[in-house]
Amino acid sequence: MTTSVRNLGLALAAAGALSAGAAMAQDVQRGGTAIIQMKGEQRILNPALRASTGVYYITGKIIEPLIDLSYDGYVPVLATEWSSSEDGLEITLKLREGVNWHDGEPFTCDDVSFTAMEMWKKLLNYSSSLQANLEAVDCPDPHTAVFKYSKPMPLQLFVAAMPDLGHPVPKHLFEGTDIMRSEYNTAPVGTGPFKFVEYQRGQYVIAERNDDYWRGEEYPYLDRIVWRFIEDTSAAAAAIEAGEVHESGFIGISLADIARLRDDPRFDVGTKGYENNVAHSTVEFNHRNPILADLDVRKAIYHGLDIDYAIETIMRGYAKPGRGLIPSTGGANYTDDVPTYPYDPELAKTMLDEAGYPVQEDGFRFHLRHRPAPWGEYTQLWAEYFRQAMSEIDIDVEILQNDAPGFLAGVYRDHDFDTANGWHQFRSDPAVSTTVWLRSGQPEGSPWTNQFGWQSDEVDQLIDAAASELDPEKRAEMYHELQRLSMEELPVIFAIEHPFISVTNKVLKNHHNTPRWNSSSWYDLWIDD
Amino acid sequence: MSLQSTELAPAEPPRLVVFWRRYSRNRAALLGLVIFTVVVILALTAGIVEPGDPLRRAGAPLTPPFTDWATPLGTDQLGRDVMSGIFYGARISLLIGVVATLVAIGIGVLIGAIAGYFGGWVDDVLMRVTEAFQTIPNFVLLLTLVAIMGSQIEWITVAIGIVSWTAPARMVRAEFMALRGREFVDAARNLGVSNTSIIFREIMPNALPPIVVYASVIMALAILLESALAFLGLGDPNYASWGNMIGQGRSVLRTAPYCAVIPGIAIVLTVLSFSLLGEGLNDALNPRQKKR
Amino acid sequence: MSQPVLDISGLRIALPKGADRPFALEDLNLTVEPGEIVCLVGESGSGKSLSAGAVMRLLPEPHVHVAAGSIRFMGEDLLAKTPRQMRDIRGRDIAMIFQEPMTALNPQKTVGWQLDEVLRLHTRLGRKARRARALDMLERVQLPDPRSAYNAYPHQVSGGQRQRVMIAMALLLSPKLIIADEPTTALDVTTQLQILKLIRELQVEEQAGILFITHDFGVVAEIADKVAVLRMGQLVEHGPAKTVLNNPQHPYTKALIGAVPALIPPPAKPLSSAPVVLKAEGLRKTFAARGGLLSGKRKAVAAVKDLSFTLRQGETLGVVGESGSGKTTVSRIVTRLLECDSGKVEVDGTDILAASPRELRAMRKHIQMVFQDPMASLNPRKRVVDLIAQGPIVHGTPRKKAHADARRLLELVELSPAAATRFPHEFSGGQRQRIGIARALSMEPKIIVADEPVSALDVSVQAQVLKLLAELRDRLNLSLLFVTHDLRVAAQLCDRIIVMQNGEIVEQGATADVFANPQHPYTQKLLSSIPGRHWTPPVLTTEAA
Amino acid sequence: MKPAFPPVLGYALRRLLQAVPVVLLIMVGTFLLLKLAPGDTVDALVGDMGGADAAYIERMRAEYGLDQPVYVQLLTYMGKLITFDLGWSFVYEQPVSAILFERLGVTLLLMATSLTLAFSIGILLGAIAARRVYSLTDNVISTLGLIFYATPSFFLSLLMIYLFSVKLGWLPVGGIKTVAGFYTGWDHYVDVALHLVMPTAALSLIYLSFYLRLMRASVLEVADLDYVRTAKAKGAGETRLMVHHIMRNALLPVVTLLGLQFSTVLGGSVVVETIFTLPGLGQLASQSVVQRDMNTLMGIIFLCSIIVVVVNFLTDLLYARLDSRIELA
Repeated sequence: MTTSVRNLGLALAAAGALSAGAAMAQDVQRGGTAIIQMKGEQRILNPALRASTGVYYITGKIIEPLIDLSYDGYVPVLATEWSSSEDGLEITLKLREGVNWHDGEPFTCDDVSFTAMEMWKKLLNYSSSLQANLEAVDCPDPHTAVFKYSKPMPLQLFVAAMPDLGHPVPKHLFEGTDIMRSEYNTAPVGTGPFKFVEYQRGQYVIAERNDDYWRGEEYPYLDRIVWRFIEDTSAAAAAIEAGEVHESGFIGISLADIARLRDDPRFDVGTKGYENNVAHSTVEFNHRNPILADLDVRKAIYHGLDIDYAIETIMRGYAKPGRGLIPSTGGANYTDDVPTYPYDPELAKTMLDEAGYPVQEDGFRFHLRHRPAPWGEYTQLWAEYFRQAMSEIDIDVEILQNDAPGFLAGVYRDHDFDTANGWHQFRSDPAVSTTVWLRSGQPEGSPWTNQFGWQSDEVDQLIDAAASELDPEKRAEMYHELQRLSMEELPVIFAIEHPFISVTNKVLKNHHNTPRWNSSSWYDLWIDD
Repeated sequence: MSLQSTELAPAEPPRLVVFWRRYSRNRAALLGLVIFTVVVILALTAGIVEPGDPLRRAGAPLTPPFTDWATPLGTDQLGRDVMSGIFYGARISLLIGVVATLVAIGIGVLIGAIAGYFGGWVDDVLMRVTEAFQTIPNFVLLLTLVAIMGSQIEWITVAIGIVSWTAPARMVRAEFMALRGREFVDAARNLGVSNTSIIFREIMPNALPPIVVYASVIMALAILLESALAFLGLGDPNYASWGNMIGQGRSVLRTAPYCAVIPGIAIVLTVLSFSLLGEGLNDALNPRQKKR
Repeated sequence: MSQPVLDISGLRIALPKGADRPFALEDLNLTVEPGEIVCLVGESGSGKSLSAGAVMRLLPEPHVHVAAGSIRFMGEDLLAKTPRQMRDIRGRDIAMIFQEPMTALNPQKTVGWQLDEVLRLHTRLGRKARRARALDMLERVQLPDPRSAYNAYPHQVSGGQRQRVMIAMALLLSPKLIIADEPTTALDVTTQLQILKLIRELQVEEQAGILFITHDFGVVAEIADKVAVLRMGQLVEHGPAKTVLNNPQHPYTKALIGAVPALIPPPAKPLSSAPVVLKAEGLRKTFAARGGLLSGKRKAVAAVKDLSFTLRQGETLGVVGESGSGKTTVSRIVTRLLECDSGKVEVDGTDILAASPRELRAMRKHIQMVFQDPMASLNPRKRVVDLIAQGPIVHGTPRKKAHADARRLLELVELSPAAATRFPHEFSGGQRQRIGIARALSMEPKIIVADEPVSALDVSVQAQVLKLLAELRDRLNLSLLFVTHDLRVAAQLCDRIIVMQNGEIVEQGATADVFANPQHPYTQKLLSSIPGRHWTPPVLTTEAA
Repeated sequence: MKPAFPPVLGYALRRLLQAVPVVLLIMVGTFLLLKLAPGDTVDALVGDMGGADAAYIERMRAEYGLDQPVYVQLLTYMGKLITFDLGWSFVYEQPVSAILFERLGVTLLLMATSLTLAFSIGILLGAIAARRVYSLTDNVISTLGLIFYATPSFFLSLLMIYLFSVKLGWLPVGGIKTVAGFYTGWDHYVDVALHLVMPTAALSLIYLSFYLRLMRASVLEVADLDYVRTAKAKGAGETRLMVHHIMRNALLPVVTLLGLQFSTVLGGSVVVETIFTLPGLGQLASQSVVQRDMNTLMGIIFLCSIIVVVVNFLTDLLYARLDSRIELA
């Protein structure tokens, strides 16, 4: 029945043992508390309801996914094997045996089935479109789960989605209750190396060692993890310097402080461990504005942006120029064979002149109302740089500052903007992340989707076809084509590709050793006091 | 006193002269006036001394002060000239200070005057409204107003005015309640002067001195409120305001402290000058309060 | 011969730069013998209060300070004492009684506490002994219920009783010298007499010397042994009371005494045939005390109960009474500055109380008012010409004409037209009251309601303003409703008077009749309380008149 | 006629009745105001979780009742409020009352320490300055007062964090307690106290300057009053004048200001709590605005109104206690 079985379990178990062995060689210290700074606070601690790195940052240690991603590829966690039927309508998972929830109940296929049907399909953002065609999850035995789809589901896509969108939660705690209001949404119960202890809103979350962890008694090494919510970046930088916290992830402190701490021997500063969490800083256009609907204007604007300067001053060098909707960490789906628009303000001016937008009496060619996303320092600076750069090519930009709901409503619901900027994260596979930026027909009000009034049949067809294409090579080609189109048509400028940055106190060992480390379970993290 | 009660005493010097004499007796107030004048000059000459957009790229990012004469006070993260920001920021701070104060005093005077003059149920209703505004923490209300209308400078200014009018309203009301019983008001009523005229022509000029003094307090608070908003990232990014500069400068506080400290000092000095100005005005306008 | 209690010689008190004169007092020589009451008399600004401050060493130094001279108390130089020694002397050997009993007592402490403080500061008595002594003293000043007064706060006792408390506090340690700074000025006439009597009695018992500061020659006649008259910081005359009062030598003293109105009313005018211009009928006004935030509900106070009177053309009707009698309420009701509960006020046959706002504005022309406080009744932010012209302008007179009329009115009230462009604070009290009168006249009214128009003025100025009012009344055939607490003033000006007590008229009639033969006991009491009623000021010719 | 119960109770009842319309006005006003805001809590939530599809968004809106007309929402809310039900926070997925209860302690602690400090030090320095008016002491104190007044609290906070936490390492950067410290008993109190030092200083200095300046003016004014002259004439010394005659009367306007400013202090705690990550109402309020968490924000404002009403009542009591002329009834 199954034709393409990829059993990586054995090899990766060996790899795990190897890395563990390496760690042992460094005299692993047991015990201790790791303290982590978080800038934002996700108040729902249920990864099956909220797909967000801010959630995984905490729950990754408590609730494990079926499949995780390592530098060596996808590795089994709660699922040990995965395979797909030829027609792509059925995906079968083998589940790990002998795993218990933190409350002592065994983990079985019923949990996977319940979570998939009740949460992944119905309630989980992003996942609900991914699993839209999921019809049932059958449990032929307690440790086998069969996902049944009404349309073909590429295994590659399924597996790529699982680290983020594949967290099962215990059925026995949720069944028959109002899932959205379950107390376990804020007091998570999972199978992970750490057990939830306490969540003080606005302050901290504490999790402690799970003595009954399935990887064996020696794991985890830490006794406890504490996440502290420190919104103020200066205070956070001070806290990490004062040794009050050990790690600050996802650019939790200002880039100036990151650049400063880079030279401090007490800290590891870098982008390692974020390969799966790459984002694009964007410039978004409202194509309903006839000026911006003109492709030459958009190209001129691109030429007017000194991306390298912005990377150096704003991102402190931790970034590279964007090349369309797929970042360079996108694997086979990525190509750098695309058109580019180097910084050339004179060219930009000429292009604008030719497009019919000469400088007017007031000294400007035209005026733009720009909405910056209020996501913190570098997004703000990027907006202000955009304003600077545009004024150099005689375009006046008025920045309309708003808070998050105001921004989201203004851009994605009311379309009350000319240009906007923000950043958008790439999640392993374009089909579950960036294609929504280009696909037309997105319902009004969905944030981070194509609300730009831009439409291309060719792009739409490519996106749909790629999403259900089972052959990885063909899929990759389609995405290369999409990437080219996105750089040619410039519906959105994917200006800067940047990973996130962590500042880690060197007392932490074994940190940032997977491509989505901050979301992972940290079973092998230890602290050298 | 002379027995001849019809002889006139020698004429007094013009009011302005008397005002200035009283004002200049307070040396701190003179200092306040000097600082204030400097701020005004900064604001007025911004376009001459520092032509061009203060938000433009003026040099290499994070140039320290006193190293490059094109940008004497250095540049910030985006290469914007700090000195230019101080000049143009003075404009914004004064604008916000003055307009927000006018809004606050305008609303406050209107409501306070009506409540204080008419009393009774009018007073009751208006005072309940005032209490309601006073009960909501003003900064929370300000955040809400800015969240609703966005961070345009015009709106921030008006919003600051809206959250600051209760104190002047209470003050005007108290003045009116005291003054409406004064004989000169009765005298005016006895002459058949209308209520509107009594409120605005008879009582108002007498109620104004303490309000003028308090205006300096509101102005200072308005500048502090704007800077706090900007610090929380809710300022208007289209203008170089000192609050914005501090808000953005704090992320480089450790490496380039001048980015936040220079505008910080500008705010402290400006607020200080308003405060000293207020004390001087108080001495000059309400001389009886200070005998020693 | 015993030595004087107080011996001031060559005292000179310097004023700060920029004051109207360099010295508040110059070369003051004054002695107070034991058992003697020396009255220091002068008008406002004469420096009489500062001399008291100098004796107590409580001048607002360093701006105002003793520049020369000596002050000897029982032979000892007070100016040479250390602050510590002075503290011991104050309250024990020299005590002081102030003008305003309301503000001179700490509002936050009980009467008993404040008496006790004196004893605590200057004696070593135990708590019980101090209390007994204080209660005893309260009894001596004839407080009706010493025990409850002891535990009361100052605001809980009446004005007269507060002054008794002050006196008790001053006499507690039997000081040798008492300085009384206008101790009865703020009191009603009947209370004033009681307090003066009390001071006299206690002083006889204690044989203390009293330096009594006052502006009122009636009070001087009532109480003084010796009189010293101050003018602009200079002692112009002093001597035994009788001599100075009846045979003053210095022109200033003469002028002052000449300005004291005699208690002889003018002969009644035959007015019964003149038309009635103002007729009040059944006026009632109750102040329903509104529950303030903190005060809670207070009892309603009936200010005026069923009041009726008439005023004829050319007549002056005096409304006389003590504070709280309702006399001021009457003046505000007839001008409709205060809404009345019921009743009618007919001006020329039209009820002003029933008039619509529009009618009222028209009627206001006929009935104008002169107010008590010449400072408070003139808007300090307006020039004199605007103040006077305001009424006519409101009623439609062109601005130019109104201003020209205003200047003419200034001449009518004997002020230079140069006054027109000045502000009210540049004038003396009497001048301001003249402006007030000019403003009232600007409307060419039939009736002028004058509410205590001279009570805030010095006696010499008072006489001039009264004279002006009388002249204008006769020249312009005005009718005057004249509200006053001062019977001497009423006697001088009014054709008829009504005497009010607790919102009711207790007696009315021609002034001469009422003064000669008061019928109601209250009227009798009022008349017998006039200070210095037994002294008739000598008729003097002064060069000032 | 003597009331059957203590007059203070009657007074309290009357104040309560007066407060009802004010609170109602605030609640309805705020509700309608918030409805004017662009975007709602669902937008904020979706923004927080990194996006969601349209059907999901629509379902959430229906779930939260945000698809109803505004007046229906208002009536529903007010109906619940009458029974003191503050509703459910969709952001925190908790009853609002539980959230507020958690946060109230920190804010009250912060405000109590700040105001106590500001008030006591303010009146002390003000009194000293007034008694030595125009001396060097007065000049130093007055200048300090002016500088405290003119320094924005966030600027001061940053400087303090830099100096005391980063450079000197004496004080913790933020939070209300050492999170993984698990201190108990006395150590716990010391720990919390250390965490409160800088926030308290940052919040209290501006108010300290207010009280200082008002107290100075007030003492100067009272010292000129007649009864102080009376006391001097009785032979009272400087200390006695100050303690028994001047202080109490001079305090009255300061107490009034204390009551009036309470809500302003609550507002000021927004910035301070944000910088020092104190889990209090101020921080919660600013986050609730950004999150469009209507119910929580309304709850905070309701709670603040109640606190302000209670505090004003208490200051009235204090005022009446200080001023014997005032009788509560």
